[in-house]
Amino acid sequence: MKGLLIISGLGILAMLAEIFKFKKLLLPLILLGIVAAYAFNFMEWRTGMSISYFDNMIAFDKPAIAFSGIIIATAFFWFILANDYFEDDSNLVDHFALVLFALVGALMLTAFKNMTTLFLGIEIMSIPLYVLAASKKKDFKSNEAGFKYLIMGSFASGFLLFGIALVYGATGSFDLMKIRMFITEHRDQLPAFFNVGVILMMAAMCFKVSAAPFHFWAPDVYEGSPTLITALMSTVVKTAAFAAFMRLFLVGFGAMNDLWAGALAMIIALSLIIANFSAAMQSSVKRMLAYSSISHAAFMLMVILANLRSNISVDAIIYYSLAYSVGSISAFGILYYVSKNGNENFDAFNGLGKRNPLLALCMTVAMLSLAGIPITAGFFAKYFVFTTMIGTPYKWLLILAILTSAVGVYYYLKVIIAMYFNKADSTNAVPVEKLGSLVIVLTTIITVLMGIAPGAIAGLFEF
Amino acid sequence: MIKLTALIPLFPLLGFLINGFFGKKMSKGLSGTIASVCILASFIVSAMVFVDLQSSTQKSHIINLFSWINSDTLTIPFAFLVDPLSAVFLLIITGIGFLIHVYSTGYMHDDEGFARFFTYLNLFVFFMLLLVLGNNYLIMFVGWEGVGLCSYLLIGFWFKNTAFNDAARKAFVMNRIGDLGFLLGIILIFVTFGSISFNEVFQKAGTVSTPVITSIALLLFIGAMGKSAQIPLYTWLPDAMAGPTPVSALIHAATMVTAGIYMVVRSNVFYSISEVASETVGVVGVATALFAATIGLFQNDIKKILAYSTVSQLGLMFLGLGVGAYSSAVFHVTTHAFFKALLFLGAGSVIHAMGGEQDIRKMGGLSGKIKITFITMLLGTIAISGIPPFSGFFSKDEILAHTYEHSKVLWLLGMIASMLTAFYMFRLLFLTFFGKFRGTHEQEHHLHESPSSMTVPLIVLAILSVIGGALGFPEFWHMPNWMAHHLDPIIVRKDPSMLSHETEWMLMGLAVAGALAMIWFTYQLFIKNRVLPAEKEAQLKPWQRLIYNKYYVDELYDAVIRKPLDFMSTVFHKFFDLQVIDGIVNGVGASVRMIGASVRYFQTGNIGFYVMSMSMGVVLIILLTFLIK
Amino acid sequence: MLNGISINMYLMLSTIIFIIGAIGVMARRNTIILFMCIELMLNAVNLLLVAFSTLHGDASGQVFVFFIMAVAAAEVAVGLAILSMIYRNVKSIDSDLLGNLKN
Amino acid sequence: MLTVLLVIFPLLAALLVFFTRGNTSRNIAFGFSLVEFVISLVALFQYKHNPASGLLDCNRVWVEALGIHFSLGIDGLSMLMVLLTGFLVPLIILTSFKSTYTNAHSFYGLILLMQMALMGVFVANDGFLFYVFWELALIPVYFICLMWGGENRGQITFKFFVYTLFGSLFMLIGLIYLYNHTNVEGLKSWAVQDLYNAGRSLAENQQSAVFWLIFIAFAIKMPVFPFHTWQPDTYVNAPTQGTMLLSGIMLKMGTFGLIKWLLPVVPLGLEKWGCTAIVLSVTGIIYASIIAISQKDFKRLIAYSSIAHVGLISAGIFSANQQGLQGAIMQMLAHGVNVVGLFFIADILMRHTGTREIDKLGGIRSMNGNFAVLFLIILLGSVALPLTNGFVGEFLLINGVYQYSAVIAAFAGLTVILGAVYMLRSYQKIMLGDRNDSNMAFGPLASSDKTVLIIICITVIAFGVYPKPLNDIAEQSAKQILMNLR
Amino acid sequence: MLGYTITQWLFGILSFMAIMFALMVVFTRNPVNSVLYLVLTFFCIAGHYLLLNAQFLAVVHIAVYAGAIMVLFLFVIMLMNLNQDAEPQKTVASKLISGIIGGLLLIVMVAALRGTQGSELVQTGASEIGLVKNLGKVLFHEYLFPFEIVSVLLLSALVGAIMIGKKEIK
Repeated sequence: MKGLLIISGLGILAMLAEIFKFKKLLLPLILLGIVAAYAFNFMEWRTGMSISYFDNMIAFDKPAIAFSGIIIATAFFWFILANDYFEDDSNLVDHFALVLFALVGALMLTAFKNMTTLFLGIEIMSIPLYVLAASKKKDFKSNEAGFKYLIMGSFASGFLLFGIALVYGATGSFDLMKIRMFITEHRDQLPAFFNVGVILMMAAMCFKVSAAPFHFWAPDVYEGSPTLITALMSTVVKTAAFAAFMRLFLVGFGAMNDLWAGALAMIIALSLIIANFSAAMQSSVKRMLAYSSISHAAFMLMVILANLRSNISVDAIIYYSLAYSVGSISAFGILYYVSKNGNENFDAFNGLGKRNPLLALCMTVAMLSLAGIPITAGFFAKYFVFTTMIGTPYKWLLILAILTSAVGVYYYLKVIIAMYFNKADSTNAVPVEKLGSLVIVLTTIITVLMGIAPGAIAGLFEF
Repeated sequence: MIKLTALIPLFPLLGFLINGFFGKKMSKGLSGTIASVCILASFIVSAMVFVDLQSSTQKSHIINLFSWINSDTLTIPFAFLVDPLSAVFLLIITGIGFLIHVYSTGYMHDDEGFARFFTYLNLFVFFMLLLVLGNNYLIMFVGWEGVGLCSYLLIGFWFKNTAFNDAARKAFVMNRIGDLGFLLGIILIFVTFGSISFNEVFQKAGTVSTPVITSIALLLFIGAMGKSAQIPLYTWLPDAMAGPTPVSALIHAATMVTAGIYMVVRSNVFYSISEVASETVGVVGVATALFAATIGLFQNDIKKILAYSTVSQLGLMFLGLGVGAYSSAVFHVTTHAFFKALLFLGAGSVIHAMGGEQDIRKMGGLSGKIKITFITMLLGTIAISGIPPFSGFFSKDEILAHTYEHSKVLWLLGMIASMLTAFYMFRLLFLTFFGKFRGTHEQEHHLHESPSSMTVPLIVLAILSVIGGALGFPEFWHMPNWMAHHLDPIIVRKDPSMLSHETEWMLMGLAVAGALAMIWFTYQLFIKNRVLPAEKEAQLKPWQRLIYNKYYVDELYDAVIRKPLDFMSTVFHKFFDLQVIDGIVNGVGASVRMIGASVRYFQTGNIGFYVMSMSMGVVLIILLTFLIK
Repeated sequence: MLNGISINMYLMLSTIIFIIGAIGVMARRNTIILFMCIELMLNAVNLLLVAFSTLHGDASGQVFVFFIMAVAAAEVAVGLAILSMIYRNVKSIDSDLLGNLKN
Repeated sequence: MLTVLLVIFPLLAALLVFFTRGNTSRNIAFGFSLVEFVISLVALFQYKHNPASGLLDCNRVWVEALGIHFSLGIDGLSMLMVLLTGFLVPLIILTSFKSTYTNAHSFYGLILLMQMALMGVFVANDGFLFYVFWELALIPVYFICLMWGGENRGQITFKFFVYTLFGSLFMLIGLIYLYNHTNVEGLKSWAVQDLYNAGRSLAENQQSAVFWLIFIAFAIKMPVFPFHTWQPDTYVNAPTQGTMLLSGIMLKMGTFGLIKWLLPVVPLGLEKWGCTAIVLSVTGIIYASIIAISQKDFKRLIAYSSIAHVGLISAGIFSANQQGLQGAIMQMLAHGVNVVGLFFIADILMRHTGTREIDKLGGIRSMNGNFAVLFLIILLGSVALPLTNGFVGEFLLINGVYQYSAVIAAFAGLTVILGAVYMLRSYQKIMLGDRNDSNMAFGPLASSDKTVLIIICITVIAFGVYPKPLNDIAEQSAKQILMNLR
Repeated sequence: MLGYTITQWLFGILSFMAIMFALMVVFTRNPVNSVLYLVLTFFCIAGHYLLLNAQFLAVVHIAVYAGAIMVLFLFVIMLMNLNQDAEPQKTVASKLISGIIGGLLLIVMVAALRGTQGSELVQTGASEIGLVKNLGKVLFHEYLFPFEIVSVLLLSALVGAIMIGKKEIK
């Protein structure tokens, strides 16, 4: 909770920076603030009991803290990456403010206990992102991205709200716990429109985590937005959305799983197929990563699906989102440096093995991790998913997952092949700014560490 | 002394190693001497072993060297077995081997691969000794394949000549076909008896059902077919004449090709139990004998003729085995080793004299020029044609007698075969040594007798092939049939000849008469009215042409086996592998692209469409969850 | 003074309006109208919420409506800003022009 | 402890090598690999004399929550495999002395990494650990092929990578499935023995499922017909050392896996599907041998021949009897050595004459007799002539298969003939006859090349004449495996 | 009248008008007109609020939507002077499809909603819940946190709008 307050405070501070002229100081301050937030977060973790605030509007229990920990850490890395991105930009502070506000929304999503906070969290997270996506004013792609995101986002939240309304109508409350209780008590005399409500909310959440068939915005928006914003979307936003999804459907509607599990399975299957197969066709790395993020979403959804039976999968999904966030932060970071000249296609990576071996190595690790190959974090992530899935009746999904992830290997390898095999058209080295490379190396190391000693993370959470 | 048996193969191995590693650096004389001396040494040792064996009452001695392959119940020691049979073969191999080594020192003298030649030759002797010494089938198999290898190396000795290499390869592969049969036989033996060492197996042989024994015997016989060039695996032997003549003499006449006979005699237990098997052996044998003999009639290459005669003689031996005349077969092996080696070496000497010419149409009237060769070869020819009292007569007669007793038909065929032998051998003799010289001039005044290193072995062999018959006089002459007695311990089923003396005499008479008739006929043909073999194939009558072309068997095999194999290979590779299987694999990749493309198509970029599909998604989900159930 | 309107009526009504809004978003090209249609959808939701809150006699439904309004306002503000930016760049607000990012 | 050293040492060595440059890295790598070989010899000594000593085993917790242990151990089978790896890697490095590679340091580093992974695969006693090493082994060789391979290495190595990875994912599922059925006083466990028990506790149809899940992975790795199509291209395109690693050692991962991780796990599945597997393998033997006959490129020919050999091995394994298993183990060793030798010969030909086209070559024997002899010996080893190392294995294998079914054995035996056909044919065309183009020269061998070839030839003959030392171990481990099967 | 209470009459009429105007919003070509129709729809909905005893909400509704948001819309439209009918339309086909999909959605949802205990009447008893006092209590008591956090939302909207809107400073 303190973390959340600190971050929102930082947002305000950022806006003051313009006025009181301490732009230069801003980034260090923000980083400090984030570290502080993380520290508080961690303390709350140590104290262990889950405290709920404002009669149960929001409560930081262990999963919430874990997720927000991931989000804050990612944000930390993101800001370091971002430091040279905006330095020429006049709207530095606005950007930072918006990102911080978005973070506030994300943190709310990890901890909401009430439909209100869910809804507000989503909007607080999204609206700044609409703007950020469109933030390259002169770049029409960026405009389009922002606009698409906005329109479809609001459309989706329309469905979300309708769902909330129906659920409210059926249960007479917005409070997650009350709803859960109500469901468990009068399971049989629930009106039919309650189910509709649940389904509509699932659709909306699927939109947020960009699962097919609600994924259409993702590739376009990811491609159109500035690279770093894309990085933000694919890490922070996704993690938050998943935290929300999990909380909503496992805590809120967990008792109703027979209602939505089947549909979710279908959604997962569709996402796996669409994402991997179209990713295989992309020529732009950024877009490829967008599709890959969809397929990873499908994997995480699998955990939610499986969670109905097994218990270890809460840390499974946390581990997964951590692995994914770390991996894609470094991937996008590298992409950001490689595509400085505006070329975001695979051939931008040609001969990177020679031009900048360090970047190439890190990218390799990132790709292997995303592809789920030992000894990287991604492998254990996939492994957890498999272990959780194998007990469920959805074994066919497992097989599908394997088939598609073989396809996945295909497009991740394309990058590696480009780096080590293809001749570079321009032999000039890729300049990397110090802090940036620091982040990339750090994330790489974390990826490998998580692959070697997953216990360090996986063992952490006992719920 | 018997304990020293291990030395017998050791000496040739030693020679092999010495020549192999230092042959290039040594002078030809030295390396030749070393090689010959090694063989001589092992000949002496085997002679001593032989004597010991004679004197000792115990007839089979096992010398264990080390345990070779163990797999729990299957234990294969590297062990030797000395018993009358192996003793005989030891003597033949080392003895004739030694003579041929000596001969080769002269014959190969101008060849730059001199050392290499003796290396191979020693290696061959080593493996041959392993073959006959082995105490179990697998050691025998080791020697078996080893000699195959050496024959491969020696046939392709002049490795620059592609035809020779092809011949060598053919020999090896055909042998391998046989070897597979042999190997499976061995395995079956193991599976049946739980062991593969001779004594145990033969003791248990009685306890096993006949069909199994039959299959064992047949599988083994396949091996024999390959090695001893029986139908259908005989075609490699004539081609094998590509090798240097001493090789033909040693490997492809005296020793290696008789390995099949050795093996059958060794496992005579099986054959005497299984009627079917022994019948097969006999029939195949006689068929080969006739077939090869007929081919021999029209050959013009001096070595080819001898080769076919070898095939047919081997056929005769198998006939003998088939009718259960094991000792006679071994007897014939021995005598055949004498005179066939003699003939080959003689032929070699002729070729030597003719400066490499092998076509008998280009020879003639050599009798005057190269006397020793002529006389020795004459003796050899008489011996092989079965004229008493030469060695060939006795061995052949013994076989035929047993055959007669066994079945008249086989006897008749065998008879014909041996008469044909007489014909083509004398044809060879007459065309080569009589009449007037038909070669070129430089050949004519190049003619000269070979050096003593070559002639001495000829003489020795000639003597042997004259008196060799003494090893086995017919019983009814009331003289000791030494061979029969000697091999007595290892042969289970003995059927003392039931024939009355009259019949025996009659058979002998017939045989001799037939042979003489043939000789007379040949004499008429080639000496009196100087008929010469046709220069060109075109002049032959169709049936002659058929025979002249060896019944087109090679072509047949080519069409039935080699070409289809190559064809299949190409088809499998080009079509099946690259198109079908790999096609499927790549097809997966292609389908990925296809699906990708089609899925991609939905990403139109149009907001309206996106929204539509989202709503459609909602519709579907709701349908899925409610209206379905 | 008033009584007796079954909740189903309100359900139907708001559903209908909601879907009209949705159809509008699908069917129109003028981006401003897209926004308006979304507003329509939100209003349908509001109506439903109010109806339910009266049904349950619980004010929180109506409170929620305030938040929806706030959010709607915010969205519209941002949306129109982006829209005007787009208009500045391409002198048009035709949604079908926004189709460069695809496949 | 010793086992850990076996695994860790190459890793450290690799890291060290990455920081060197040029020839030094080559020499250092060679030195390290020799040390590793010595270590494996020490392990052998330990195994022979006091196997009970804890030196050979190691068991530390890796991931507590998931029951994953870092547990290594050496039994007879893995001992032999370790020995093979330890013996081959120095040779392989030595073969590269005459060919220069760009970024040598990463090249040799990767080779050592590869060795680490291979060692791990062979000594892992924990299902999960096994899988991890299994995947790890893929990465270095992938890069070796990708960065130093031939013409269109791009998509070929790619195909190889995806294909094998695809297979191993199935294996992962199979293993996890087993893992979920383990129950050691209430806890799940990855320990090999527990997995065995879990597998045996399954019903037949479950076992069949697991059988296929796991078999696919190994079948692709070995490769068994019809999963083999990645192999020839990969072998041809990879750099020689890569090919040697692939064919000499990595291939054995598959067969090793069959023996240790498939047979004992699903006895019922084996009963049900073993026959199918054998038929596939034997089909592979004949199919590959026939294809090999018409190959133009010598390297490709060897590739196909290796498919044939592996087919025989797996057939022997699935026949699941003493002779079959023991033969398989022996043949794994022999094939490892011989195939490395053959590929090296292909490499030498390439270096001296600039081509591997069988038809373009010829008459080399007249130019370099020693080379011809060495070549011949290795060739004889690979056609399994008695008194060469190839024979022991092949005899036992055919023997084992025969006990399973005489007919199948007869077909499997065709390898004896066909092998001779294509091998001798290629030998004749390459070495014998007269040279095709007169200007083709074939100088004397470099000393390093000669050393390698001679060492290989010595092993070929030595272990053909006196296989006992290895054979005893193989016999023991085969017995143990059978014990596990019952 | 006709067995319907006045309320029901009002409800019927308001609903009818609301739906009509909503349709007009979607189907009129001229943006300005559809804005106006939208305003009318809002009025109808406000009427519904009144009907439901949500007086305060009704007022706020008019104020915010009709007063603020719609004016904003109009403002933008005028800014871009789009008030002509000749604006590009979607093809008939796509309109048709969207209609169909909308129809499907309607059918499905209605079908799904049908199963409700139909005759459950909207309680009119606690008529004071819609009053400011009451709402205020709820809002500042239970919903304090959302209320506060909305400020962040509005703030970010503000910042965003400005950032997007303002000219690049060269």
